[in-house]
Amino acid sequence: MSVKVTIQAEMFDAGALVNQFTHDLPEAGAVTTFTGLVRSTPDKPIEALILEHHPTMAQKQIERFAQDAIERFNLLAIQVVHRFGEMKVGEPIVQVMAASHHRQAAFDGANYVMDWLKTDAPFWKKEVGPQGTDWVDARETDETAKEKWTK
Amino acid sequence: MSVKVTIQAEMFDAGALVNQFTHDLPEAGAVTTFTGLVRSTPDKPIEALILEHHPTMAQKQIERFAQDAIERFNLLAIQVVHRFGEMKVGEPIVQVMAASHHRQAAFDGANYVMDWLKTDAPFWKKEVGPQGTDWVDARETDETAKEKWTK
Amino acid sequence: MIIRYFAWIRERLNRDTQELDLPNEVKTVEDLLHHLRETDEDFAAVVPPETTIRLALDDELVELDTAIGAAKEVSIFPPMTGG
Amino acid sequence: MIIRYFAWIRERLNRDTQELDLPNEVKTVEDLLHHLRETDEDFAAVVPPETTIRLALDDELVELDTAIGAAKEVSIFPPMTGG
Repeated sequence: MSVKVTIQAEMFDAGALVNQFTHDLPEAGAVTTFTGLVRSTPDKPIEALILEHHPTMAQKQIERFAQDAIERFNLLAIQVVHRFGEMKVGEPIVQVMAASHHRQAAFDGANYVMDWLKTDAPFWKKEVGPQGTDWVDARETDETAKEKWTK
Repeated sequence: MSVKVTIQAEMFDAGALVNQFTHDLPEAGAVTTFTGLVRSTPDKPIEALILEHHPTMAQKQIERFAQDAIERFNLLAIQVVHRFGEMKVGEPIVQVMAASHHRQAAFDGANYVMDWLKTDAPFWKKEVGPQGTDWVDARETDETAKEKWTK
Repeated sequence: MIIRYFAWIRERLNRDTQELDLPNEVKTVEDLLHHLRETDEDFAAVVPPETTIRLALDDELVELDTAIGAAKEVSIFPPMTGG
Repeated sequence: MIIRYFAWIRERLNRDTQELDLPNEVKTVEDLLHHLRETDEDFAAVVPPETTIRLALDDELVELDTAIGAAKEVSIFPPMTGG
């Protein structure tokens, strides 16, 4: 029933985190990992992303979503790493890992934390592209994504 | 839109697979990874798991679920590695990775493949415990888990 | 026709494959199960009619009433427990 | 009372924090926004009433009618776009 939340500027190794997380959980039958990455698409190419955040609030909010997920889905452990600062295309921004006895709880736990994190964790993205920098608008679908957990 | 399915006896490195999968997908904003592990619990301790499989059928069936998932959720790529033979507690059995532009598709893609794989991929688990070996019974909940995709 | 057995069915029958010439009246997968129970004491004992089994024709899962047609292999196994 | 600004609000105001003594009639977060718009031309220009913003009191997200009470910090920011 452990929760670990790290907010850092440093790059992280997505695969190494998965292996560390899994290593000490002999009762876990299922681990779900979500990795969010800086992406560039042909219709909207970007070079980098700059993430601003509210440090104390971000830590508290993410710990709360993670703890909620542990209780709601009866998880064995959850770990979240979220970066701030500047990151290049292809680099990871965020990783959420959830471990449980059975698979659906692990999927739901990671999905739940990501849905809340998207709208309620104090991070703001600014894209650095060929035309300069631009703050990313909040997506309506992120706000409605949370509704599936209130059914 | 790539699908890769590997069925192997060899141990795999869950984290290394995540990193390889992610490496060549610059348009992927989201990668969801599910890792299924051999677990031992205090109420039912086991030492190892032996997986029997139907090689040609397993390959075909998993490729089909993966292709279905790509089309259904508009994924960029999906990769599945499933082991057979004997494996120890804590070792990975199966890993499904789904990449997409947005997060929900990646979650749904991996979840969909796992739900079908559990009931329709020809693998059979045998537990090796202190009292000898025992074939694992199919779980009713695995059969009903698929129903969420027909809504 | 090649018949393949898996998991505890294979273990209890003590064989994994078998070759069989099917009589003409065996049209469906269900006919094949009847035929096996009638002609094979071991099969009748290990896989009585109430057993929950699943079947595949040439790597495709099929229902009991599926016609065997030109299929070269039938696989007989318990519900899957992979993943 | 410390006020913290984030993202494009911080950038356009060209400040990230500010200290302010609140008059007694400022009870809620909404009162504070009115007060800022009345006393601070820059704030009124950058964050007009129709702007979609979110607010936190001492690291907790709050609604417009939440009382400021004994909170030491108010954070003012656009909708979050993390993850």
